[in-house]
Amino acid sequence: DKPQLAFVVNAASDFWKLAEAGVKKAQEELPGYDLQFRYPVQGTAALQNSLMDDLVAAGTDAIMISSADPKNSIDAFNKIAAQVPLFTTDSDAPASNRIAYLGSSNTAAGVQAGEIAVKALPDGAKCMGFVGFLGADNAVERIAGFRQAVEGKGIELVDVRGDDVDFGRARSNVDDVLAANPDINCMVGFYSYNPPKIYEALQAAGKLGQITVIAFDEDPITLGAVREGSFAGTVVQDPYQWGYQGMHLMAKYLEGDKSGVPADGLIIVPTKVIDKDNVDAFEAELKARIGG
Amino acid sequence: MTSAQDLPAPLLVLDSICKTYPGVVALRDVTITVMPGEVLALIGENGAGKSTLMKILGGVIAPSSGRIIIDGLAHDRLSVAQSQGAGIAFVHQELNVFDNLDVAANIFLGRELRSGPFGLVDVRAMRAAAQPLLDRVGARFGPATSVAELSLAERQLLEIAKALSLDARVVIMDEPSSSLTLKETQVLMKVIADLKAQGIAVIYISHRLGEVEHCADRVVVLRDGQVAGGLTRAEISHDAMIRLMIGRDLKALYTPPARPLGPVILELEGVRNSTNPNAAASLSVRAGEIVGVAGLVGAGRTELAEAVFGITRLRGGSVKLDGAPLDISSPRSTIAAGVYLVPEDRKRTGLVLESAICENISMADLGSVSSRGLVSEARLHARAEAQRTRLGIKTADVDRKAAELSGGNQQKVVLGKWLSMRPRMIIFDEPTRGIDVGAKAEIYRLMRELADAGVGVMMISSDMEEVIGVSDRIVVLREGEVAGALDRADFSEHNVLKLAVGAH
Amino acid sequence: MQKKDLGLAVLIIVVGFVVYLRNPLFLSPINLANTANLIGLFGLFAIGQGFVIMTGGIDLSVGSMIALLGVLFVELIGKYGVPWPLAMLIVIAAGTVMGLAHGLLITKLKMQPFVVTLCGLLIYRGVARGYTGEATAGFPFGATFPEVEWLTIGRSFGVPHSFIAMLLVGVICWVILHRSVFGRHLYAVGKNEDAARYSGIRTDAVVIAAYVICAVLTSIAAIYFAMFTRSVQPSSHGNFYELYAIAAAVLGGFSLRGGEGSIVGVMLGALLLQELQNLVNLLGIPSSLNFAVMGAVILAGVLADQQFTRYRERQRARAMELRGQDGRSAAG
Amino acid sequence: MQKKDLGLAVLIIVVGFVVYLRNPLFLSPINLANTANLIGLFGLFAIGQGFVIMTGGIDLSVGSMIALLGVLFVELIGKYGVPWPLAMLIVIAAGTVMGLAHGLLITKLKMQPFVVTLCGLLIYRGVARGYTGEATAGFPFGATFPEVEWLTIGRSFGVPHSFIAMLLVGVICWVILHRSVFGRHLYAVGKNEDAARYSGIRTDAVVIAAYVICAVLTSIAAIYFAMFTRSVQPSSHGNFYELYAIAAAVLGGFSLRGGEGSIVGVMLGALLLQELQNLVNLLGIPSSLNFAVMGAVILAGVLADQQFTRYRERQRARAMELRGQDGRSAAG
Ligand SMILES: Nc1ncnc2c1ncn2[C@@H]1O[C@H](COP(=O)(O)OP(=O)(O)OP(=O)(O)O)[C@@H](O)[C@H]1O
Ligand SMILES: Nc1ncnc2c1ncn2[C@@H]1O[C@H](COP(=O)(O)OP(=O)(O)OP(=O)(O)O)[C@@H](O)[C@H]1O
Ligand SMILES: [Mg+2]
Ligand SMILES: [Mg+2]
Repeated sequence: DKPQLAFVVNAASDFWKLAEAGVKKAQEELPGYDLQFRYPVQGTAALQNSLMDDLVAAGTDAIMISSADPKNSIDAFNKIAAQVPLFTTDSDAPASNRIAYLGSSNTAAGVQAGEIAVKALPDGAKCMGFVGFLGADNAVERIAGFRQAVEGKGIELVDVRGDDVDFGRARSNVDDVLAANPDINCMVGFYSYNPPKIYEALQAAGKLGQITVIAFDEDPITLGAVREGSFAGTVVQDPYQWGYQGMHLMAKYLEGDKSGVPADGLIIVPTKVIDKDNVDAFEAELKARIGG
Repeated sequence: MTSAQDLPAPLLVLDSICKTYPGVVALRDVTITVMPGEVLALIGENGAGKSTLMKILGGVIAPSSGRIIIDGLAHDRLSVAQSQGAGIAFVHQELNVFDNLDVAANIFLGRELRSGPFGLVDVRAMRAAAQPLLDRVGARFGPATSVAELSLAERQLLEIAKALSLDARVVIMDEPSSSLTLKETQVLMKVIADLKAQGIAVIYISHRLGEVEHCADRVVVLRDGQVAGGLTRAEISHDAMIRLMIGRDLKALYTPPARPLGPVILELEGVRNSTNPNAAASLSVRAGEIVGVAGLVGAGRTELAEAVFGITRLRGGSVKLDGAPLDISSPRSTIAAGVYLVPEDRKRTGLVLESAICENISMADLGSVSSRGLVSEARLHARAEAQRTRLGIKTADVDRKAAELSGGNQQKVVLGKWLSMRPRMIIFDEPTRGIDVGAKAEIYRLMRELADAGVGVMMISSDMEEVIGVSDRIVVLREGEVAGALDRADFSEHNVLKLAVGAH
Repeated sequence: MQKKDLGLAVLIIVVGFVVYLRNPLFLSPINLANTANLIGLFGLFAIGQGFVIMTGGIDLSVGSMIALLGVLFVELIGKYGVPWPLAMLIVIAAGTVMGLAHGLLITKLKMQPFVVTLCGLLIYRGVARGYTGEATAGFPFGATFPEVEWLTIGRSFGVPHSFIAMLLVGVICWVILHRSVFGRHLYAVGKNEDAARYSGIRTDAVVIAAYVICAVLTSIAAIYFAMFTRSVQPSSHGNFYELYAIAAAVLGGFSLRGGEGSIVGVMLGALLLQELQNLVNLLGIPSSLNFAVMGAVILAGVLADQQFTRYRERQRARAMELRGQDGRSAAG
Repeated sequence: MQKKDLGLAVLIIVVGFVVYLRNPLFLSPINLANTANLIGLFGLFAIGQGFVIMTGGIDLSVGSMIALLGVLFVELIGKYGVPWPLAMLIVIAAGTVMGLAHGLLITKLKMQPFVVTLCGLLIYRGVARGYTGEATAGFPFGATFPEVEWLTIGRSFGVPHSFIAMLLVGVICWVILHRSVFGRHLYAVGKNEDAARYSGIRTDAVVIAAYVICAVLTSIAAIYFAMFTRSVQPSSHGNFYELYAIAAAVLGGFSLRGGEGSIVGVMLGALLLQELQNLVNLLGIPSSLNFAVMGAVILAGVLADQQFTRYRERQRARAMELRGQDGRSAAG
């Protein structure tokens, strides 16, 4: 049997479709391996950890995981790491026995978003944030990064509204803020689906362009809005590379080639700011990857 | 089959009907003919199969074999719609009324009057059409009344009114009078006579043989799922019917007390209830006597019994047992004191129908068949078997569900529950509702035995024959008040009724 | 309007007034319109749920149906370019089939409604997730469907069309439930199915019809939701919506034992739930407390309503008593 | 073991055998131990749910209780350094209070169980989220609690202690439900509450006890879950677990109308659900289809069981009929 490599993500989301494309690409180049891309039934650490248990039991040889709750999954990670090589992606658990982390820094991404805001709002502003899970690590880090970057620049992130990844609520949260807080002149969408909901709500209220929007990730609506000039910009990670490089990394590691793992165990794939100037090039690249 | 050529063609024939349930053969080769315009009484002991046979005719259940011939057309089975379509109306033994709808909606359920372009329900027309039907059965409630507010007897009147509303050629009445008092029963007799006069046939099932004697043209007797015989108008008599039903003669109902009256056991002083909050009832029951409680429908007898038993709150007055105040805060406390109630509605409050017979018998006293909180199956069964033998409960075994028993046998299970404990005072609310004569006599004998053993016995009954035949003293309630009491010497239907109706 | 509905209406007004005092923007046209839109969306399938609850059943599958049918609708018009009227027909037909399946399994195979629709909840969501491979089904940027959008997210005189749709559906359903023969039969079946059968009612047909009505209204709601969110994430879209629908019905006076409830009630129930959601955002209460506020108000509301009903009954009894005494003294 | 349970056991074995054929690792000790652990965790509160369903009620709040009590436990021992036995007592006491509250609202204030526990679902989760401010409650790095860990996630001879705990609880509950006076009263109340009251059973006390038992078992499960995940994310921890519990009970032969069911049944139900989850992962079926597989198997299982029972009854009836005819011909 071929060795099996698994990529386990934290929840179902379009974002991971890109990583899946990267994994597919890697599969073409790694015919000697059987690559799997797994979604958990729900986005909880408990389910992810038992999914990993089952994968190991079913004979998987190496796992790369984006944990929903890495800080508190150290023991579960160590249990897995004792049996097969374990890598983290998206969010790290440096205290565990994982081999390496491959991904971007959410704090850095937050800072980049803050910088977009500073550039677009030289006169200061009152911002409202929107996110799926307020308590999730990536949300906490992005929010912190954003706050750090706008500190002392007259820009204030007044509040962040959570919606539990319910798109209906994501939309009505924006509607309600538009109704209840007329002083808000800047909005930040922290999860990939938040900016499109902001876009739709602003469009319905006829306020496109009046409120500065800073986005995360590369939803087609987000990119469209950036191109149109309705959004100031978006910060994108590169999940395609996580999937692509991650699989190669694990395959090499299993073959005994450990050169891909740096001393500090951190392989950072930098996040990029996409604005009106580079959006077309970026979108073309995306299309090529998913199409291919 | 039928010999007479000169008779008109039969309206319907139930031909060689068989019906088996898991564990029971309910009907075996039963053949019955019904002529237009006749009143056919169907009688038999509990569990003889009367209701089952009628349910087959009403399309509610399918026979295992046999044919139903209507107007010369044979069917293997009927649906409810077919049955109604053939002009068969059915007053069910179990009340099938809907307490979330009003009276008129109940009467016309399934055959609503419509109006308007969309065929919507015409509430006004239905209420108007319902009123004469209610008048015919002597109901004192209007068509717009919510059924939730009706008493059991009133619901029975409603069921009869509903059957009248069908344009029927045959009306089946399965114990229509079981909750009715004399006055309503008289109205019912008149209704039957009217139907007959219009050429409508009536199949009348009752355990009140007086009624049967009064109204039937012909009697068919079922015993153990088979036809035991028939009686023509001329042959109908109490004794003849009883002989066919149970295969022997029956002694007189009344047995005098075997001992002189003892001290007062239960004493009610100015008891007030919420339905008639201004009326206070006072009465007492002494050791050795059977106190009958009579009254019209809705006189407040059930309410009184339930209040004494701790089900509903009293609004005033006091209840004493053996001279000491009785704790009536809950059934649990009254049961602990030895005061038991055999409730009026055994399906709802008397039995857990889905539980086994043996479970039901020990339901109120599991403590005594268990040790350290764990139930002993052996003792549970022994206790049930003892009651089954003592009361003659007809069942294959005591592990069967109570739901599978006939009405009379169900009532015996309720009695078995209390008799297996230590009664000090038992209140029987309509104890023989829907029970055959054989079982009735048994129950009367049991009541007398209890009274003779010094247990207080109070019997609420709407069956005049029973009240007069069994009691040592009759207390009549009217609108929650004691209208008067009669001693044995003054017993007569006339006197009871006079008190019940009020001397206006 | 029944008395029970009146109590709910009072609660809604009281809550609304309190919110208004703390933030007058609550009654601003824009906020009212936003909330009305959501009331419309949720009201649509809550009414459907009402029919099922009336039979003494329950439909747990509505959230998953909204996800699956939402995916279907978005894919049909967005990806396959099916004309929108046809797409709507297909979605509603698919919903009808599901409702029919529920009804048949429950009546003909005598399965418990809870079990059947729990399986529906699992299967429909599973299919939606499997079909899309966990990807979000959405329209490309800039895609517009003027007619569908007018129908679903459009507004006339500031009133969202989803709200109008709910009112229309509400009126039709009111007539069906409270004035038609079918409605009577539904009440009867919900109260006592056996007895209804003895009365010659085709109880199975009535129950099946209730599930079909619920499914049809849910599929309409699915279209509205899909157009509102403009994209459907199959793993989270519509999660827990069955609980909203049931809560709306129960708040609106439906009994889960069947045979009780009114259309006005369930619409008011849906209204109250959305008012509560809106309140959290308007008063700037942390979103994390959203659930707690909603739970507390439902509990308090149902409790208050019940206590009030009891109090009124006691008052009535006392009044009767007094009248009785008068009557007596006059007679004496 | 009742006949109904036997059918379920057969289904479990058949499914297991099929999975084993496709992937022999299914029966590897490590996989069995992992699955047994999950069965233990879910079984614990599914048994509790069984008691509530027996009364004809339902407890929708268990998932949220597991989240709230999990947060409480983690904070108590992790943050406040409360000794673990005391922390467990506090958690179980808190659970008892919740169960008592449910029971009292349902019996004394006559509220519907669905409503009360739906509010519980909302409120408990809301409180958990509000209290933590949406942050995950977890232990500091390197914190160990050897005794608690041994009790909860430890193994003896390869058997997870959570599984052993469930078996123990199962045995105790079996005695309570099937052998004790309280158990009989529970069945009676579930089948006909009025008749039970007329027999002097303190029906209110019985119902309250059922909700308390459910809440206590759920709080024990909450501790096990918290130690298993070692952290509690208040917005998602325990989501939908009430549906698992109810599904396990229903699969195990409980009727939501009350008065029917067995402890062995609900444990087998919990087992089957976990077997299905495991199967999806082991056979490499896309996780997105997990729900669909689970739904399909529950549906098929319940259906097959029902059809089989009916078939057997018909056989019995036929046998009787034949005997009846024999009797007749002999007599004739
Ligand atoms: N659903 C059922 N399942 C099993 N047995 C049944 C069922 N219904 C009736 N039986 C049995 O069929 C027999 C006939 O019952 P039926 O109700 O017809 O008697 P009945 O003559 O109407 O008695 P009663 O005067 O007590 O009403 C009884 O032995 C009864 O136990
Ligand atoms: N559920 C109920 N709701 C409202 N009123 C009721 C209810 N049950 C009974 N009543 C009313 O209470 C009064 C007393 O009824 P109760 O049942 O005690 O009378 P009863 O003498 O036992 O007569 P019967 O049992 O023959 O109807 C009647 O007026 C009746 O209409
Ligand atoms: Mg009968
Ligand atoms: Mg009475």
